Amino acid sequence: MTEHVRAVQPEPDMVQLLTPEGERVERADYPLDITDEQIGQLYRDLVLVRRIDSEAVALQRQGELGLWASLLGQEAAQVGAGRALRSHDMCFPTYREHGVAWCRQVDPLTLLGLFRGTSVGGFDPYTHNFNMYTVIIGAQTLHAAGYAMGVVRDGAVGTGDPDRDTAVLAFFGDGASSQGDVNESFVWAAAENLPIVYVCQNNQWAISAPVATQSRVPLYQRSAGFGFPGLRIDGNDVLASLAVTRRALDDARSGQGPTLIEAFTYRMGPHTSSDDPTRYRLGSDVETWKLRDPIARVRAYLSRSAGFDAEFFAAIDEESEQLAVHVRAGCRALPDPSPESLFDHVFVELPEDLRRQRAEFADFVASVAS
Amino acid sequence: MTEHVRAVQPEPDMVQLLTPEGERVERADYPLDITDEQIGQLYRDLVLVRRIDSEAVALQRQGELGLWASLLGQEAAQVGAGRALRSHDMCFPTYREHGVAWCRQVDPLTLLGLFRGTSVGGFDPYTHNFNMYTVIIGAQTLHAAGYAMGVVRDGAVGTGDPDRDTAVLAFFGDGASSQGDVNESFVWAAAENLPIVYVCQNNQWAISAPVATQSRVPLYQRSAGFGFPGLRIDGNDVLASLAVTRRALDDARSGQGPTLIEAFTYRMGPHTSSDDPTRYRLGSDVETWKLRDPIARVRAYLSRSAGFDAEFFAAIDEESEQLAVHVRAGCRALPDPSPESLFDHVFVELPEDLRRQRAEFADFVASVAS
Amino acid sequence: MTGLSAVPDGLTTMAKALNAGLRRTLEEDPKVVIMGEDVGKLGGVFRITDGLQKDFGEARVFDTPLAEAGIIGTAVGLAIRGYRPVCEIQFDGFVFPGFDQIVNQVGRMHNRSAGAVKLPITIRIPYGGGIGAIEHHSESPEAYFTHSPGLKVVTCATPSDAYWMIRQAVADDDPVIFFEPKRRYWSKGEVAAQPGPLYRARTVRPGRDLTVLAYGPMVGVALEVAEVAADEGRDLEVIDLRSLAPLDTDAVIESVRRTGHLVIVHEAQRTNGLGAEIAARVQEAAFYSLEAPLLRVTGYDTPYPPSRLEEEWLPNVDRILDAVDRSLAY
Amino acid sequence: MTGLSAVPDGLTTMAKALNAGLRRTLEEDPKVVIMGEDVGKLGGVFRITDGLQKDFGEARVFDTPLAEAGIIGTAVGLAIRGYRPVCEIQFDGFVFPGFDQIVNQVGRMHNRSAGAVKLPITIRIPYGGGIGAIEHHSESPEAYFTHSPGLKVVTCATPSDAYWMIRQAVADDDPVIFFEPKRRYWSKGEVAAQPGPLYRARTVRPGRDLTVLAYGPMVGVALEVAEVAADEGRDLEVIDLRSLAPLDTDAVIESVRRTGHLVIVHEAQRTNGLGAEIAARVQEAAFYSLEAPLLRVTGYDTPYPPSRLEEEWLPNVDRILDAVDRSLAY
Ligand SMILES: Cc1ncc(C[n+]2csc(CCOP(=O)(O)OP(=O)(O)O)c2C)c(N)n1
Ligand SMILES: Cc1ncc(C[n+]2csc(CCOP(=O)(O)OP(=O)(O)O)c2C)c(N)n1
Ligand SMILES: [Mg+2]
Ligand SMILES: [Mg+2]
Repeated sequence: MTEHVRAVQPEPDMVQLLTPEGERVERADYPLDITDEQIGQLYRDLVLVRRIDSEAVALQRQGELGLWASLLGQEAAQVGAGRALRSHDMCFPTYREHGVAWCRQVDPLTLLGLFRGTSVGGFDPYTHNFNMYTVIIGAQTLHAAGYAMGVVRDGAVGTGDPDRDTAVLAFFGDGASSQGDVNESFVWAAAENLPIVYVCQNNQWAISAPVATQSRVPLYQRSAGFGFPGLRIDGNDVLASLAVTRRALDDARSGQGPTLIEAFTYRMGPHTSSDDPTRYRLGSDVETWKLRDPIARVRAYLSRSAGFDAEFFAAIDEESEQLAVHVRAGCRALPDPSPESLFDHVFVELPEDLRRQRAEFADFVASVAS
Repeated sequence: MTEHVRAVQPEPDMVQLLTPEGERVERADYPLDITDEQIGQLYRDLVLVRRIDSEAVALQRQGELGLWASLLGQEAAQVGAGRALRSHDMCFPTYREHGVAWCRQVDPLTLLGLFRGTSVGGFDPYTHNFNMYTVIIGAQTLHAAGYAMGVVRDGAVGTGDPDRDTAVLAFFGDGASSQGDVNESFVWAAAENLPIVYVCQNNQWAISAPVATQSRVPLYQRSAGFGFPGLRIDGNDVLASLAVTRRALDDARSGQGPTLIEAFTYRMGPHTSSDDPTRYRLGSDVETWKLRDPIARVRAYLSRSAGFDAEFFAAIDEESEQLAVHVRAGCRALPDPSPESLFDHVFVELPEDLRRQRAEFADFVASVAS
Repeated sequence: MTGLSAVPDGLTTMAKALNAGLRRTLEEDPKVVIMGEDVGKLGGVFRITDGLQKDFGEARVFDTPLAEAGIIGTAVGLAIRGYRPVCEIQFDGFVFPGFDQIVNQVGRMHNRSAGAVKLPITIRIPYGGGIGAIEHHSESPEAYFTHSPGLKVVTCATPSDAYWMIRQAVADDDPVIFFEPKRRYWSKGEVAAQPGPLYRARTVRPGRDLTVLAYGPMVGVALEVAEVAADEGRDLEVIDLRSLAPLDTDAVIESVRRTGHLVIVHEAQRTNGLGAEIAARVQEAAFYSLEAPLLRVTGYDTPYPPSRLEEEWLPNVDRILDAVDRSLAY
Repeated sequence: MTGLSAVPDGLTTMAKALNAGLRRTLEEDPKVVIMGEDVGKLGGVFRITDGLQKDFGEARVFDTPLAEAGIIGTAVGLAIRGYRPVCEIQFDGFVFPGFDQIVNQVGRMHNRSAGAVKLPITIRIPYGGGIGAIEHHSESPEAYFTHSPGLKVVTCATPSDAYWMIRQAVADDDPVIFFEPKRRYWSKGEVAAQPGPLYRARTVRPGRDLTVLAYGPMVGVALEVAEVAADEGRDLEVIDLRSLAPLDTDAVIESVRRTGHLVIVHEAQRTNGLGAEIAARVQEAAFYSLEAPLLRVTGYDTPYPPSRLEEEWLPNVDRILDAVDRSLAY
C-alpha cells in the first residue's frame, strides 16, 4: 500500500542551534541572546526532567503507577518550549509534557496522581497557566484556539505591553496531526489570526504507527495551506526549541498570528509502560537517535566550550537525587481519594437527583461497613 | 476581528480556457482535445441543468418542494467535472450537485424526491456510480476516500487498462473545508496515495458566511500541506473544469494520487429556498458575477467563433421546454411513500423487536381508519 | 439596572422571547459571547440571534468557521479564559460532529480540574420535527446528553419559559444543553414577570385520572389531548418536564401516586429515549400506586422519515389518546 | 472448506477466541478487511489482531491514520465499494470523534439508499472498567448506540460467545457495534462447537426466586452473586443479554413472569442506560407478574472515577446482592 509514499525526512533547513556534538550554530533568523549560565539552567531542567521521568518509569514497574507515558528523548523540545513561555502565557499539553509541566512549576507529584489513579487530571490550570493533561488526542488544540480567542477579546494582543500581551502554546503529536480537531484548530487560528503557537512533537511514532502512516510530507508543511507559517526544528536541541518558540510566541503576542513548530525528535522508550516497541520497530533506530541525545550535547557544550566544571554537574546530580526522593516518597504517599468524592465536582452545585444518588451510595457503603 | 485577515482572491494563475467574453485560451499544461460539437453538447448540458434548477425553484415556490438548493451560477463547475468522469468512476456529491447528477444520468425527479420529502436520499448509487446526496457537511469526503481505498485493493489503479482503472470524484464546498472530516479525508488520500479528485466549489458563501470566515488563503492551497497538489480553476468556465478534472482523474487512475481542484465560482441565488441573502450580501457582487455567467460565454463562443446558428440554440430551448414539462409534471406525480414503508430498509432484515413495533403501528393505523 | 432591556410585553413568539432573553444576557454580563454558524449578520437560520451582532459587535456575536467540533472546542477554551459562551448548533442533526467535545470535554472539565475550572457554556439546539424538513433537520437527540455525566439538559415549551430559561441557562455556571422546539418558534404567548426554578418540572394542567408527561414540542400536543379527553369525561393531568437533566421526577411521581396512570410522550426514538428513564424511575418510586404499566408514545425506532411521512412517525393526538385509552382500560 | 482454521480447542482466552474468530472471517471472505489504530504489526493494544497482518497482508489488515471519524468514514466508503470492514476503536472513550459518522452515516445509509447500499461494517470496541486505567479508557457507551436507529449492538461475556459472535457479526450485512469486555479478555473458557443465534439473550443459570439480567463484563459478576445467594438459600436466575440492539427481551420477560423480581446490572451510568429501556419494556410486558419494582445496579451518574475509586463505582457482588435483598424484601 505504501510504495508511492515518500518517507518523512529531516528537512535540510531544520533549525539547529546546537549540534549533537555540542557546537553552537549561529542563525541570523533565530538569534539567541543567552548566557552560558542560562544554558546551564537549561541543562539542569533537562537533567531533572529526565530524572522525574525515570523515577516514574521505575514507580510504574513497582506497581505504584497504573501507567506512565515517558518523555525520554523529548526533553529538549519540551524544556526549550516551556522556558520560552512567559508566566502569563497559557499552555495546553497532551499527556506527555512532563518537561513543560516542570517549567511551569507543576509539582511532579500532581502529574503522578493521574497515572496512579488518585485523580482524573487534578490540577488547577490557573495556578500555573498550564492546562490539565488531555488524553483524547487533539482535543486540547481547540481549547487552545478558544482560549486565544478570549485573549484577543481581552485586548491582550499587540498592545506592546509585555505584561499584557499574551500567547497560547498548544502541544500535539505526530499522530494527532491526523485528527479533525487539530486541523479545525488550524482553521480557527488562521481565520481569526490567533495568538497561538503549535508545537508538534514529531517523535516519529504514534504508538506503533510510524509518522508515514499519517503523512507523506513533513508535518511542518501542514500549516501553510491553512494560511500560517510552519517550520521544523531539531527537537533534540534545547536552544533551537527555545529560540524558535520564543520568536513564535513574540509574533503571536504582537498580533502576527499563529505558527506551527514541528520539533523533530524521537520517542526513545515505549509509547507508555503498557507498550512493547520491539513488536514494531528496530533497535538500531533507537541507537541512531541515542547519538542525538538532547542532554549529552548541552553537557558537551558546557564543559568543552563554556568551562563548566565537575562541581557544577555534581551539584545538579545531587539535586536530582533529592528530587528522586521527593518523587518516590511523594508518590507512595499520595492519598487515595475518599469514596464520597465520587460525586464531587460533577457540577458546581450537586443537583437534587445526584444528591439522592450520593445518599444511596453512602447508605450502601455504611451498610457494607457495618 | 478580521483586520488581519486577507480576503481570498482569485489567483493570477487560475486556470481559464474560455474567457467570460467567449474567447478560447490555450494552456500547454491543460491541453483540451475537444471539438466544437462537443462544446455544443456541454452547452446543452449547461442549459438543461439550469432549466432543471429553475423549475425546481419554481416548484418550491408553489409549495411542491419543501426546500431546494439552487446551483445557479455553478453549472460550469459541475458539468465540466461531471463530463470528465468515466462511467465506472465513482462520484460523491453534496446536496447541490444537480449538474453532476445530470451528467451521471440521474433523473431529476429522483433528486426532487429528497426535497419534496418523499424519500430520504432515494437512489441506488450503483446504477449511476453516483452516491446519494449528503447533507452532513463534509461526511461524504471520507466515504470517497474509503471507496478509493477499495479501488486500490481491487487493483483498479495504474494498470493502464482504461476500462479498469478507476477514480473517485468528491465534491465539497468552501464552508465544508473547515470540517474535520474533509481534512481527515485529505490525510487519508495523501497517506495512502488514493485515486481521488476533490472538487471544492468555492461559491464564496457558506450560507451567510463569506469564504474569509473559513480561510484567509485560497482554498486550493490547503492540499499541499497534506502532500498533494491543488489548483484553482475558473469555476464558471466549463472547459477549464472539464480539462483540469479530466487530467486530475487521469492522474488518479494511473496511480499518481489525489488532486484538489478549487472551482472559483459564485452562488448566484440564495443558499436554499429558505434563505434570504439580502440580509448579508450586496446585490452588486451578484451583478459583477453575472458578467462571468457560465452559459453566456459558451453561447458567445459557439455563435461567434464556431458558427453555431439559431437553429442549434432553438433546438436546445425546445428540449429544455420538454424537460421542464417532465420535471413539473413528474414532481407533482411523485408518489407519497406508504406509511408502512417507515420500517423498510432500516435493516437488511427487520429484527423481531422492530417487527413488533411495525405491527403496533399497523394496528394503530387500522384502528384510526376504522 | 438601567440600560437593561425589559421582559417582553404582550404576546410574544418563542423566537422573539429567546432573542430577548439572549439580548438580556449580553447586556448583563460582558463575558457572554454568542457563536455559531450564521449567528451574525443573518441572525441565525431561525433569526434567534437577529440584531445581536449589530448591537453588541463582532467580538461578542460572531460567525464561526463551519465545524461543530471547532465551535464546541473553542467554546471550552473561551470558558477557560473566563468567557460565558452560548453556542448555536444550527440543527439537531449537526450536533454529532461536536459530540466528542461535548461528552468528553464539556461534561468533564469541571470534574477533572477538581472544581478549578468552570465551564458556563450553553449549547442551543433547535430540535424536533414537524416542519417538513429534509433529513438530519428533525432529530431529537436529547437522550444522548441526559446519559452523559456533567451536562444539564433543558427544553422549553412556551415563550415565557423560552425567555426565562435561556437567561437562567446562560447564567448557570455548569454547561447546559438547551433544546429549542423549532416547530414552536412561531407560537405565541405572554412572558411571565418572574421566572420559575430552572430545574423543575411544572404541572401545566391538573387532573385526576391519568398523568401525561411531555416536554418541548410535545407539551402543546399533550394539552390538546387533555382537551379532547375532557370531552370524553376524562380528567388528565399534564406535566411539562422542562429539565431533562437533572431529571425532576418529584412532580411526576407525586402525580402518578394520585392518578395511577402515566403516559410519557416524546418525539425521539423510543428505545433508550428519555421515556425509558422516566418509566424506570417512576415504577421504582410509585410501584404500589400503579394501576397500569407506564406507557410511552414516541417516535419509532427508525431513522426520521421523509417529511411526507413525518406526521405518521411523530406522536400525535390520536396516538396519545390511544395510549390513554389503553392505560385506563388496563 | 479446506484451509479454514478450526474452532479453538480446549481452554481459550477471550482475546485468543476473538483473534481466531477474526482470522476465520478473513479466511472465509476475501472482502473482509481489518482496520484501525495499531491493528497491524502491533496486533492492537490488546493483541486481538495479533498475527493477522502477517498472515493476510497489509492490504487486508492495516493501520490507519489516527482519527476515528476517518476510520469509520472510510469504512463506509469501503463498504460501498463492496468490502466488509472490521474497525477497531482502541478504547471505548475514543469512539466519540467517530460518533457522527456512526450515527448519521453508518446507521442510515441502507435506509437512505432504499436498500440499495448495504454496510456490513463491524465496529469493535473494547469497553468497560476494572483494569486500573486512566480516564477515557473505562467507559461503557453502549446506550448511545442502542438509541440510534439502524445499528445492531452486541456484547460477549465468554470466549465461546466471543468467537462465534464476532464471526456472526462480521457476516451480518447490517452494521454491528461489537462491544468487547476488556477486563474479561484474559478469562478462559471452552469454545462451543456450534454457535447460538446472535441476536438472542441466553439464560446462563436457571433459578426461581429472582432474575438477574447482565451483559458483557457483568455476567461473571452476576453468576458470582447467584453463587453467594444460593448459599443463603436463594435461587437466582441469571440471563446474559448478549444482544443489546435488537433488544431481546423475550427471555427476560418470560423469566420475570416466573420469578416476579428483576435486577438489571450494567457498568454504564444509570440515567438513560440500557437498564432504563429494559425496565421500561419489562414493566409493560410483565406488569401483573411483578412482585417488586425492577431495580438497577449500575455505574453512578458521574464521570468514570480515577482508578483508585473504580471498585466503588462499578457494580459489584455486594451492591448486586443488596439490590437482590431489597427486591426480595419488597
Ligand atoms: C481520540 C483518541 N484516539 C486514540 C487514542 C489512543 N492513543 C493514545 S496515544 C496515541 C498515539 C498518539 O500519537 P502522537 O500524537 O504521535 O503522540 P505521542 O504519543 O507520540 O506523544 C493513541 C492512538 C486516544 N488517546 N484518543
Ligand atoms: C455538519 C453540518 N453542519 C451544518 C450544516 C448546515 N449547513 C448546511 S449547508 C451549510 C453551508 C455549506 O457551505 P458550503 O460548504 O460552502 O457549501 P454550499 O452550500 O455553498 O454549496 C451549512 C452550514 C450541515 N448541513 N451539516
Ligand atoms: Mg508521536
Ligand atoms: Mg459555499
